[in-house]
Amino acid sequence: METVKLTIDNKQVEVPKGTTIYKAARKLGIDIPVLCYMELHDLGVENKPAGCRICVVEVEGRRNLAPSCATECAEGMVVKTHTTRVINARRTVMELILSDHPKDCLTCPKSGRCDLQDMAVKLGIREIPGQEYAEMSTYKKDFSPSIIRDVDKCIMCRRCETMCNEVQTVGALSAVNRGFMAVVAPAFEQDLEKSPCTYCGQCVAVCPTGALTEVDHTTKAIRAIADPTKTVLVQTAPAVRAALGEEFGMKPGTLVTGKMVAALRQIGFDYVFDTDFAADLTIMEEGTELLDRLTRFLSGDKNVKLPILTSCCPGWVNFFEHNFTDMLEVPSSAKSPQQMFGAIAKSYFAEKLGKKREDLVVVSVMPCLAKKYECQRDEFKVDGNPDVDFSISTRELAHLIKEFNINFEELPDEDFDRPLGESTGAAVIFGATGGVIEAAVRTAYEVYTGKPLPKIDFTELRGMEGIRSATIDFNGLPMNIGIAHGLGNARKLLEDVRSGKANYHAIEVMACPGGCIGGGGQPLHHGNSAIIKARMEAIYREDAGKPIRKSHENPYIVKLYEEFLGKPMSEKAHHLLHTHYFSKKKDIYIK
Amino acid sequence: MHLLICGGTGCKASSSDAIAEKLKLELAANTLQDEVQVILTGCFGFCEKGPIVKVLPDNTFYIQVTPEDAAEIVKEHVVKGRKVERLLYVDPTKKTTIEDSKHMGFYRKQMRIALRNCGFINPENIDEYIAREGYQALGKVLTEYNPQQTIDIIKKSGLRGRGGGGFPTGLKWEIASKNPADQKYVVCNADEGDPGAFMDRSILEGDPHSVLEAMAICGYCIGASKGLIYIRAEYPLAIKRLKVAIDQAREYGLLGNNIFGTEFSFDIELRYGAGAFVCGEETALIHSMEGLRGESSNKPPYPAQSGYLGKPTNVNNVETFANVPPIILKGADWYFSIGTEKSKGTKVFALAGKINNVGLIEVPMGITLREVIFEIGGGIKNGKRFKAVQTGGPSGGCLTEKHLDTPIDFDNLVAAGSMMGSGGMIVMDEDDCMVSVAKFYLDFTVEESCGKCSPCRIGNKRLYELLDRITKGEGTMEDLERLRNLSQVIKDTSLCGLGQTSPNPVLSTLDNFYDEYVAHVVDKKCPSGQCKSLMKYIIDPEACVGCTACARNCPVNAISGERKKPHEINQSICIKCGACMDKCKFDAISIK
Amino acid sequence: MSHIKLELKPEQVAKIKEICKSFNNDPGELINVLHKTQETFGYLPAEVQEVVAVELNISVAKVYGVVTFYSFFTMIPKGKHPISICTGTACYVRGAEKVLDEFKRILNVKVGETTPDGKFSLNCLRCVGACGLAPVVLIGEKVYGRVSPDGVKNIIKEYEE
Amino acid sequence: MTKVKSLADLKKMKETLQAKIDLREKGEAAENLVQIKVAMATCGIASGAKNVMDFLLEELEKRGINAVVTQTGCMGYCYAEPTIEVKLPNADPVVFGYVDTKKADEIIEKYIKNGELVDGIIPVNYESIDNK
Repeated sequence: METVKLTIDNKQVEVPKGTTIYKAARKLGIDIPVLCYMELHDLGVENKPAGCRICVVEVEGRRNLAPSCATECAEGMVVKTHTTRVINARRTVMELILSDHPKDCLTCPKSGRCDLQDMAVKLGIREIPGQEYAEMSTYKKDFSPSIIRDVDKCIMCRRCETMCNEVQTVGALSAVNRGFMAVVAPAFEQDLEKSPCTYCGQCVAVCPTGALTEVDHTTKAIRAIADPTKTVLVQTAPAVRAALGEEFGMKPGTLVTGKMVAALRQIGFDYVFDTDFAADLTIMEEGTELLDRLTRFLSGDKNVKLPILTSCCPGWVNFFEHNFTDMLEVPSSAKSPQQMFGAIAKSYFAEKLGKKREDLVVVSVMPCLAKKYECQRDEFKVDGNPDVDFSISTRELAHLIKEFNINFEELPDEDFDRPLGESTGAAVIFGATGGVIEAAVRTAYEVYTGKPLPKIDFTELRGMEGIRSATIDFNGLPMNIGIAHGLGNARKLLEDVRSGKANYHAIEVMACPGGCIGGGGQPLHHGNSAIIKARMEAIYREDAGKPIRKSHENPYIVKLYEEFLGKPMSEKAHHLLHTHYFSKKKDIYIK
Repeated sequence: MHLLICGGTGCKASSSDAIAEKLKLELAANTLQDEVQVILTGCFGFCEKGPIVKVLPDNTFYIQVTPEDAAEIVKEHVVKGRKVERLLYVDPTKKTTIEDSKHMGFYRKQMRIALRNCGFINPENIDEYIAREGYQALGKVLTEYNPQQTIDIIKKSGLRGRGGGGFPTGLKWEIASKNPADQKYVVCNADEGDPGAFMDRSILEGDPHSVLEAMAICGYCIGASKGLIYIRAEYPLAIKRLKVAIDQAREYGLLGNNIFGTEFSFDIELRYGAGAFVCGEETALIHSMEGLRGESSNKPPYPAQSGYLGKPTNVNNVETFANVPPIILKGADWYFSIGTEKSKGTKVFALAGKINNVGLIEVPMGITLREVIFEIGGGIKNGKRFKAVQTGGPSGGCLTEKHLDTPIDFDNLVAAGSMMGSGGMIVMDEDDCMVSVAKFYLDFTVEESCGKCSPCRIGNKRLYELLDRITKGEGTMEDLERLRNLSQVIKDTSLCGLGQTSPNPVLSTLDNFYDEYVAHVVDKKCPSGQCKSLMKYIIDPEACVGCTACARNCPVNAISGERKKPHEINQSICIKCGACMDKCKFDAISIK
Repeated sequence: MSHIKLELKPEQVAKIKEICKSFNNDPGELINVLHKTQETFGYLPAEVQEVVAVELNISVAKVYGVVTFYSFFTMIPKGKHPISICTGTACYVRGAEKVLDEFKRILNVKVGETTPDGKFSLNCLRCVGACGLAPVVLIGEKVYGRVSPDGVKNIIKEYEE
Repeated sequence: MTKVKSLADLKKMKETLQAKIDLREKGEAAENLVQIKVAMATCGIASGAKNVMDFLLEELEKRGINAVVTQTGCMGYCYAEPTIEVKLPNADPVVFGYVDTKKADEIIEKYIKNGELVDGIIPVNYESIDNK
């Protein structure tokens, strides 16, 4: 490999050709501050518009300062990262950015986790000269079901635009306007709700300021808990337990299932249940649907649609409702685990408690922001009462735990309540890309072949590759399986399916890179894939440690079918656990 | 016989009218009024030695003529055919008198290379271009030189980019030629956005083929078969003429496949700008051509490495291209002999503002501002005092009296705190407030900043706000310091040329007109009387006769007073519209 | 910029599709497509942008991003007689601002607005390259040179029936 | 029109074209013709060059003057637009500024018919590269 030698702050360093000054400096332990720059190494995405100009450095022989994030090292280059000129420029630029940024830090939802705030601290900004007569660029605030856009706080780092367009190919956001009023916004600066936004929340996950935040559901949850007439149930998604600890300073990949359950009890939820239970249920329904379609297909039924697509990711559902409206029959009609849980909780469990569904409040803890939108969909309501009332993100739960003066680290491990808290290893792995399909295969294989699995771990379905495929031998029937995570990858895969280029029996799609563990509601990972990988390992660790690892073997699931649903895809199951999809394409052609 | 008298403003001010009258009288006295006509003409561009009288048909050129000389000119020259020696121009170097204006080197300050065909040929007829050796340069390089030899000619000629930066054109071509690719592009930057500059428009409207020919030559040099002209949508006539020219060139086989029977193929398409100054910056221009927002991006990679659609792309501006065919035909040495040590050839300037001869001029590099403004430009309008000349548009700076004798070239202008820019030259007189001028440019930059990088997006806005405060009398001395620091940081940290130069109007006015800033800040006065907030209309009680005209015309009823008694203006109500002063017949109202 | 409610007629949609097709539905031609579309409709309302986005297979946010970047594109219908005041430097130093003020005063609109009767819209533009005639005003295609504030009233009068 | 196939073609073409342009379409020797160029760039047109050109075409025809009127680009004298260049047989070209139809009429009557100069001449003040 060709290398170049250069000097940074009087230290020599040799780096591969093409390395930026910023990275070369890091190699020397020199941390040049960056703001707009973001590298998502494993996604192959680098956001370096070189726009904020915070990372500027002095390069000998160059007329002006160079942005270290975007300037490549050259042989013999002499770089200085902290001359008076650099420090003055960096501070002045920071003052400029802050002069057009609201100063309501105390009440800002990003306070304490804000890159801009951290930068102001690092650069020692004490005052903004001339603030009293500096005009600020102001915009309309946008409240969508999942995401709040407070664009006054946008600093044009363009990270969200990169996520929304390059990674997710959603195209809800773009830089708009010019000059001082330039900002990132949906078309016509309308609300996200009128845009093709899927609420995947990846924009929120990378926003360095309070410009993009999640809609708060904690206040509503607390009110419900305080209401003596309500019985409040909480369900927690698999990915939450693998990441929540990070908010309390624990190492990424620390499993905090037991502490989380204990904390939720302390907060005051009447029943602490597990979405994993519903994940097992999802496998029963989705797996049965897969086998049903497969058998019909093999027997020559021309009306059957294959491949079957998983439908437990609400961001993904929103995505195909916007972009693949010709293929609405292809995804599984099974509801997501969150919604299956709600439907069972407010029917089966309500009956058991002898309560009316109106008296039950179901709160979900999700790694996801799209779940906030999902639980508000009209199809998931009975006479206006939603199956799931509120959905709080992992980050919000952490907040709540802190607000309730709970010393999380010191908590003893506790178990979920029953019956809706019992789950298998198959459900746990829903949290990672490839997990849903692996769980489905574990069940479908045994049901289809009538034989026990020779091995439970399908490592060929795991990993971080954006699009993966594998063929599983179903006793002579080669099952072609496709997996995509990140909506951009999903689009590619689906387009191949649409054009007939790809031939799959089943496809799993997760909207967020890495799957739910990398969800838009998780503790911010700043694109550090080591964190995602650690969470993924934790998920598979939990799976491996579970006594039961196949959904159809979950005794409470078996009992649920016996007592209540009959069998998978029965009429009752259909009514409660399945849904249908709508086209969200804008139709503007009619007068 | 004709006697031509310069009727330019400069000469008029020194009584050329009277000379004309006197000449007519003298002619009548000799009953020659029917044979000899006295004609007032436009400016001869030699105002320094005015008034000028030229005698036709023998081209005799008299300088510094006074009305008293009329009799002698008629008696000696007209009647007897003897030239009036003492009025002839003496060549300062050779100390000999020069009679024929055609031999006066100094008189022809201008030299037309880029504009060689403008105003000569019908731009919509390719035949006229061919008749003036059009496309011969292209034919010559295709049949006689290889690409590198051609590049060497351009390099040797010393031609530098005329779009503003002054990058050596030959070198630029060479870099693009050395980056291998299956497809490369030649782009002509015709997004002339500097307010007050119209050189490129004139070339495209007057001589479109010269640009097409040069683009093809460039295509041959770098190995591109496609050319694109990025042109402002605000130039409909130029677009029309380019389209006609492209069609004609295709019809003649001068664009298309196998030009001049060689292997070389080249064709050109138009791309339209849509009103964004920043698209004059080459990376922004390329993004705009790709159908994107015209935001600039970090260099490197340079367009020569990765440009339009990611392919090596060479971008030159219109005027640069227009210089290429003559260089090929007349040789690098010829071009190299014109201009200064580091800036070769000529430069087209659009002279505008408070100058008599607003127009398009082409002068050799090294000419002084004084020659341009006072000789070619005919001096300042209405006999006012010269204050400053702004070069380089919003990226340039204001030069003053002390720079008048600086030879104009790329490096001298930068050293003086301005830049060549694309060639706009706006002349300002004593009535122009330099703080307001700086504010005007910043207003422009604020509107035209693409918004991608923070120093340009926010910093220019803050500069504008500071200047606005100063023009309103709200500025402090600290603000002046902030202006300077902010300007330097914006220059130092901005992403592209727009932000890197946008503070130039502020810095150059701060450097050259600091006192004027101080007057606004400390004395709360605008010395040029331009800043409304700092003006006060005052009625002189001595002169006011109490006619009530002012009071009746005041739109805000700020004037009070009894009939036939002196009136008074209530300063807290006055909006400084000036209506009272216009209406006062007794000159009783003045601005303080 | 606010959302403008305007539904399109099928023939209008067909027209937009035709324009896009004439540029091979190439997203790289977006700016040319928008030029042509604005030429046809006079402005670029949201619905038009939606159709263009679908036809060129790009997000409507991107289309809007481009429309709002370039000052030539507008989402507000122009008046019957669009008035453009050149505020280039040459015009500025020769008093364009006062001319602009006078237009604003007489028409009682701000820059970028259209009079309530839809007759006049007022805009600024940067240099038409007719600096010799500064200050310059354009009404439609017609160029008025050396305009003085006093002359504004008469210019407007020409367009009042 | 035949395509230009080689440099020799082009050079030949240049010679014939030059002659042809001198002759103009009327097939007469250039010396006998009045040649008028009207500067028709944006600024010229904006100040009324089109009217002047139409006027000249019409009036010269009406008044029986054998002349060729063509358009050309900007001559550079923007302050004096519209500008026209008149070349009488056997004379140097003369540029007139501020030409409206009234002035054009005067130019026809005085200069073109009688060779009398009229006010508003713009002296040519540049060197063209052809002389070099």
